[in-house]
Amino acid sequence: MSADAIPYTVKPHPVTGVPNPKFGIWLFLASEVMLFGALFSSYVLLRVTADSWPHGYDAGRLNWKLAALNTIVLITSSVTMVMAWASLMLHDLRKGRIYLLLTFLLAGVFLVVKYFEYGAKFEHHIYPATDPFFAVYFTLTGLHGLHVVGGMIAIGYLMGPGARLWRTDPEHYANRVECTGLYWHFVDLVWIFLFPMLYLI
Amino acid sequence: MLLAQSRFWLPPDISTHGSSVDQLINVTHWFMGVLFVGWGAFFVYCLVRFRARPGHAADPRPIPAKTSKYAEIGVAIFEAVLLIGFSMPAWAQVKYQFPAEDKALTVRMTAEQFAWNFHYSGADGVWGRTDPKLIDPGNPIGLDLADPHSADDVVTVNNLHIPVHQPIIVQLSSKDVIHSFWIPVLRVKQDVIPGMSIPVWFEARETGEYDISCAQLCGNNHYKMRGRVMIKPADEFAKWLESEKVSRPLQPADQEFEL
Amino acid sequence: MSAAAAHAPHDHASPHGHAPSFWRHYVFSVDHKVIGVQYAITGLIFLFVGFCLMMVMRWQLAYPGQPVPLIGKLLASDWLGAAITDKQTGVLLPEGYNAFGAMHGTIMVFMAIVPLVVGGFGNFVVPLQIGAPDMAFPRLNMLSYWCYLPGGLLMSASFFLPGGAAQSGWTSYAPLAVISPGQTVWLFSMVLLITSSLLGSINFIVTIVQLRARGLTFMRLPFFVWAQFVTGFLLLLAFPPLEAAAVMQLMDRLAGTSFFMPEGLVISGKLAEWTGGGSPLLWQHLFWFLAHPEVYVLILPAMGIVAEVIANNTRKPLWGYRSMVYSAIFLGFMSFVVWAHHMFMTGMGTKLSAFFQTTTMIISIPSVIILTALVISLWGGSIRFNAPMLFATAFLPMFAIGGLTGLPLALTTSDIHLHDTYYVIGHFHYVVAPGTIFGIFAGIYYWYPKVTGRMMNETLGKIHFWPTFLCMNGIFLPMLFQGLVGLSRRTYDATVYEAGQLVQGMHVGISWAAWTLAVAQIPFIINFFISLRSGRKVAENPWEATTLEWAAPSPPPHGNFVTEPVVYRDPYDYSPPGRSIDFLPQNKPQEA
Amino acid sequence: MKRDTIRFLAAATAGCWLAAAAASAGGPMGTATIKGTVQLKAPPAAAMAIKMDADPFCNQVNAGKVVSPQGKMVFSDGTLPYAFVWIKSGITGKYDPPADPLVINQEGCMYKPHVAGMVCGQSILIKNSDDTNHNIHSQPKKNPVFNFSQPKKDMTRTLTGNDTFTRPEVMVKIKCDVHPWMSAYVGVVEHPFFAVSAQGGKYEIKNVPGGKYKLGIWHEEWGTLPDVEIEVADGATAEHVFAYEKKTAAAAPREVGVQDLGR
Repeated sequence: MSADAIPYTVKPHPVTGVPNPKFGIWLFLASEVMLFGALFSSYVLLRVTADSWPHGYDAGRLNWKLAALNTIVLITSSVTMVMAWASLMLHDLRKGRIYLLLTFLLAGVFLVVKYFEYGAKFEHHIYPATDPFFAVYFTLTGLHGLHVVGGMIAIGYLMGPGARLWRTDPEHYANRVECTGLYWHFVDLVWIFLFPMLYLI
Repeated sequence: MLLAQSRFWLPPDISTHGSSVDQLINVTHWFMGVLFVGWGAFFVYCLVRFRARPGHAADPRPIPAKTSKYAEIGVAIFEAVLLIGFSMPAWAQVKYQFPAEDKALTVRMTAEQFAWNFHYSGADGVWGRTDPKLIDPGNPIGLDLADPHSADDVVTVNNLHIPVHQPIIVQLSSKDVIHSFWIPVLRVKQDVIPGMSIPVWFEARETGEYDISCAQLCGNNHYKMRGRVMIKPADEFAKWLESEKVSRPLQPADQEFEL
Repeated sequence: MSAAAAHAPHDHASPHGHAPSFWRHYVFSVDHKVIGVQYAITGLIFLFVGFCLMMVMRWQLAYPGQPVPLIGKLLASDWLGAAITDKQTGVLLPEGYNAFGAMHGTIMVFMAIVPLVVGGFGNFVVPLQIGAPDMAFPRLNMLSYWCYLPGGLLMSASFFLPGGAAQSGWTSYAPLAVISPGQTVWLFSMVLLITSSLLGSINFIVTIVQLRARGLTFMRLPFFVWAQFVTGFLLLLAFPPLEAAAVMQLMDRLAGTSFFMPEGLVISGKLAEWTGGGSPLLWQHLFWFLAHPEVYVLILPAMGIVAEVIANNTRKPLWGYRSMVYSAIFLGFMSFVVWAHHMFMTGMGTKLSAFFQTTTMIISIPSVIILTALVISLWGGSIRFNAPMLFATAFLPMFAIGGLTGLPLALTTSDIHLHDTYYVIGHFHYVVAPGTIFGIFAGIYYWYPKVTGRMMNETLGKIHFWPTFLCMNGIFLPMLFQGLVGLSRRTYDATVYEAGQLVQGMHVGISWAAWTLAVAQIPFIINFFISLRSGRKVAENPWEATTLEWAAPSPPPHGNFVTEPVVYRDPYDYSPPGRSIDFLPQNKPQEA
Repeated sequence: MKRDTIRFLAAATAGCWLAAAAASAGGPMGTATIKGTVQLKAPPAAAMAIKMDADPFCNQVNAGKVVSPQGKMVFSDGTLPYAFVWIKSGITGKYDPPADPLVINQEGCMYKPHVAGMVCGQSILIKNSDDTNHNIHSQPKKNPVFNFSQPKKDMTRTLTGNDTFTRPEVMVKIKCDVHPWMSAYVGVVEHPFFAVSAQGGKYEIKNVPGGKYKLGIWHEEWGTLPDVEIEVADGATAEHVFAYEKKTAAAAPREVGVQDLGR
C-alpha cells in the first residue's frame, strides 16, 4: 500500500491537528514511559526495601564528572535536533542535514564516553552481578544506550539516504525529522532522570 | 447448609476459624446461583419468544429496562455487603489476629523442593541452633546436636503433628523457590516466599490425619510435595514429642552396610 | 482512496498498476486484509498446537502413569531438548507435564487468542468498519506480524533446544523460573511477541482516531471498533512493564543479577550464587500489572464480535449502546488497578488487600452492564439462529459463568480456600475458552464471506456448534467442583492427594470431553477449507448488515472501498420504524 | 540458568575427549595390586538416623529398620566404609570407558551404591526399583547437570555421550529432590584404578601396571587426606592404611555460608 492512499500521512488531521506519524510517535513514547517507569519503580522498590543499599558514588565507583559531561552532550544534541527541524521549516536542507550530522556525532560522543565508563567498571571487576546497584545501573544505562543507538540509526538514515524524500515531498521529510526529534528528546529526558538517580543520590 | 452435605463441595472444616471462609463461599455461591438462574431464565425466554418466524418482525424501540437498572444496583449492593460484611473482617481475623504466644504452640517450617521440614522446639521451648553446614541425610535442617537446646528438639519431614484444641502458629520460610502451604481441612493457605518468614495460625477442633498440599507450582515434582497433618489429643502429642527427640545414637554399621 | 480500487475493484493491483510479486502480495504484504488473514491463520494453528499439548496432559491426568498412546515414545526422542516422556515406557514425566503446561498457557494467551482477536479480526475488520483504505501504518503493520511469527516460532522451537521448553508456568514466577531450564528462550520470544503487540496497538489507535470515514463520529462506531480501541490502549500501556520484567529476569539468568532472587537460596542442597537480595514479589507485581489488563485484551474484542453478531441477527439496534461503550472504557481504566488480586496469598496486609478486592468488585460492574445490555438486546428482536449467532448467544451464559465464578476468587477470605485450585482454572477458562473462543468462532462464521466472498456451510456450522458447546461445559464445569473439593492446580497426578482421589473420576470425564471436543472441530476444519472452493458465492452484504465493512465488495479489493464511504447514521439501524426494509446501512443517506 | 551453558561446554569437550579415547587403544592393564584399610582414629560424629515417614512408601519398605546416613557409618572395629580411594597421578596410558554402564539403583528410597567410581565417558544407568516417584539431580562442577524424574517403578534411563560425566571430577554428588535424605557420590576418573572401602574399611585396586603413584582418598564425612606416594612392581602388592584423626576441610561438596535456615 503506498502512503498516498492513506489520509493524513503528511497533512494534519482537521480534528486532532496532527498527522498520523506524529500521533503514532506520541503513543510510542507513552509505552516507552511505561517501560522505563516500570524499571525506575523497580529500582525504587528494591532500594527502599533493602537493609543497606550500595550507592553508586561509594568509593568513587562511578565517575559522575563523565556522566555530567554526557548529560551536557545529550542536551546539546537535543538542541541541534531542534535546529535541524527548524532549518527544514526554513526550507534549508543543507543546514538541516548539518545539524542532523551534529546530533549524530554528539550521540556518538555520548556512546564513546559510556564505552569508557563501562570499560573502567570491567577493569575494576565490577559487573552487573557485583551488587544490586550495579544490576540496576547496567540494566538501565544499557537499555538507554540501546535507545541512543536506535536514535542514531534513524538520524543517520534521515541525513543520508532518507534525505532524498526532500526533493519529492519536503513536508513529509520535515515530519519525519520532527518525529525522530520527539523520540530523541525522550531519550534525552530519560538520561536526565538516570543521571541524578544513579550518579548523585 | 444444603451444599455442605455434598462430598463434591467443600472438604470438612475442622478449624475454629474456617466457618467464616465456608460461610462466605456458600453465601457467594447461592448469590451466584440466583443471579445465573434468574438471568438465564430471561435469556432463554427471549431466545424462544423472539425467534425469527413468519409473521414476526423485530421491534427496534428500546424497552425502558428499569428492572435491569435495579438488578445492577442490587448486584452492586450485595457485592458491597459480601465485601464489607463478610470478607474484610474475616480476613483481618484469620490472617492477623494471632493467638497469644504463650497459649499457642509455635512450629518452624522450612520448605524446599520438594519437602516440608518441620522443627519443634521441644519441652524447653527453645529451638536448637541450625546451620546448613550440618545438613546431612538424617538431619534435614542442619540442627546442631552439640547445642544443649537441640537435645529435646524434634525434626520431621512432611509430617506436621499437632495437638487438638490448641492454637498453632507455623513460621513459614523457604530454602529455594515459592511454595504455598495449604491445609484444606484447616482452611489455611499461605505462600511461602524465600527470604521472608511468614507466620500463619490455626486451631483444630477434631483429631485426625489430613493432607498438606503445595498450592504453588514449585518445580518438577510439585505434585509430590504432599505432607500430612496429624492432629492428636494433647497428651498423645506430648508423648509423641518425647519419643521423637533428636538424640538417637547410631549403631555400628556392620549389619547395615552394603555397597 | 486507492486509485486502483476505483477502476478495478476485484484486481489486487498496487495503486501503481503493476501486479505485485507473490512475496509482496501474500508474504510481506502491507495490506491490512492480507496481514489480518496471516494473523488469523497463524493464530488458529497455534490454537491447535496449544490444544494438542493439553490433550496429552489430559491423558496423564485421567490415567496417571499410563503410557501416552501413539506418541508416547516419540516424545522421548533425542532430538528433543529434554525428554517429555520416559523413553522405555512412554509415560509422561512430571517435567514434561510442566513444560507442556507452561507452553499451553503461553501459546494460548500470547500466540493464539491475542493474535486472533486483535491481529486477525482487528486488522481485517477495523479499517473496513471505519471506512478506511488501510491501517494508518501499513509497513508497521507488516512488521508487527513479522515480530509475532518469529517470536511464536522461537517459542515453539524451545522444545528442541538444550534444556527443553520453559517449565515454570505461563506466569514464570521467580525464583523458580530463574533456576529452571528453557526460560531464556521463553523470555526472548516474549520480548518479540510484546514488541509485535506494541506496534499493533499504536497502529490501531492511530487508525481509529485518524482514519474514520466522513460522518463516522465516535458514538457512531460499531461496538467492535470501540472494543479494539480500548484493547489498543491496554496493550500499549500494560505490555511495557512485562517487557521490563522480562529484561530483568534475563539479567538474573544470564548476568547473575538478583532483581528477583533473595540472598542465600539453597537450591537442591547447594548455595545459589545470587547475593543481591532481590524480591520475588517484584516479578509478580510487574507480571500481573500486565497480565490482568491482558485478561481484558482477551475478552473485550470477543465481546465486540458478539455485539456485532447479536445486533445483526436480532435485526434491531443494540440496547444501551452508549452504556456499553462507557463500560468498556471504564473496564479499561479499572483493569490497571486490580492486578494484585492474583497475589492475595502472598501475605498481603489488610489495607492493601481491602483496596484490591474493592477495585475488583468495582470492575465487575461494567462487565455486568455489558452482559445485561447484550441480553436485553435480544428483547423485541427477530432472532435468526445461524452459525455465528449460535456461538454469539452461547457466549453470553458462558461468559456469565466465567464472570460469576470470579466473585469468590476476588474476595480474599474465600480465596483462602480457592486460590490456585482447579476452581481458578475453571473460572478463567470459562472466560477465555467457551467465552473468547466462541466469540472467535462467531467472528469466523460471520466475516468469512467478507474475506473470501463465499459463505461457510450452515449445516456443518451447526454440527460444529452443539458438540463444541456441550464438551466445553463437560470440561470446565467439573473443574469448579474439583477446586471446591480442594485439588491444587498444576498437579501432575491428582491421586497423590485424598481430594484428588475423590475427584479422579471427574478427571477421566473431563479428558474424554476434551478429546471429543477435538473431534468436534473436524466439521469446522472441513467447512473452513471446502467453503473456500465450493461455498455459496455472495455479494457484499450477505447478512444484510448495517456496518461499513459490508459496503465494500467481498472480498474487498486493495484499498477496500470502490467509492469513499460517508456515514449518515448510528451503527445498528435495523428495522427502522415505518419502513419496508429491515436494515439501513450506515452509509445510506436518509432519502435512499 | 548455568545448566544450559555447562551442558554445552561439557558436550564440546566431551566430544573431543571421546574422539581421543576412541583413537588410542585402551591403556595397559598390569598385575600389581594396591590395597589397605581406612581407619577412624576419632570418636564417631554425632548423628541422627534417617526418618523416612516423609513418604509412606519409604516408611513401609524400611519398617522396623534404623537407617543411618551412610556418611556417618563406622564399623565396630573403628574402620570406615564408603571411602573413595583412587590413583591421583602416575598413570600414563589413556583408558577407554568400559562398555557396561555404571548402574545406580534407587531401592528402598536409598541410592545403591552410595559411593562409586567411573571412568570418564562411561555411561550411567539409573534405575528406579521403588514404587514411588524419584527425582535424580546431579550437582557436578565440571560435568553436565541432569535433573529428571522417574515417577514409576522399573523406569530406567541410560546417560551416554554428552549426557554422562566425561571430565575427571571427584566427587560428583547426585541427589533426589523428593526424598532429601537420598544422595550418592560418583568419582569420575580417567582410568579404572579406584576402589571404595567396604567391610572392615578394606579397599583393593587390582590390575595396576607396576610403577610409582600418588594415591588420593575422599570420604563424605571425614574429607580428604594428604596424597600418598606409593610404589608397586608388577605382580607385587603394596599396602597402605589411611587413618583419619579429624574431620578435614575439603569434605563432600556441601552447601556453605547460607544464613541460619531456622532464622
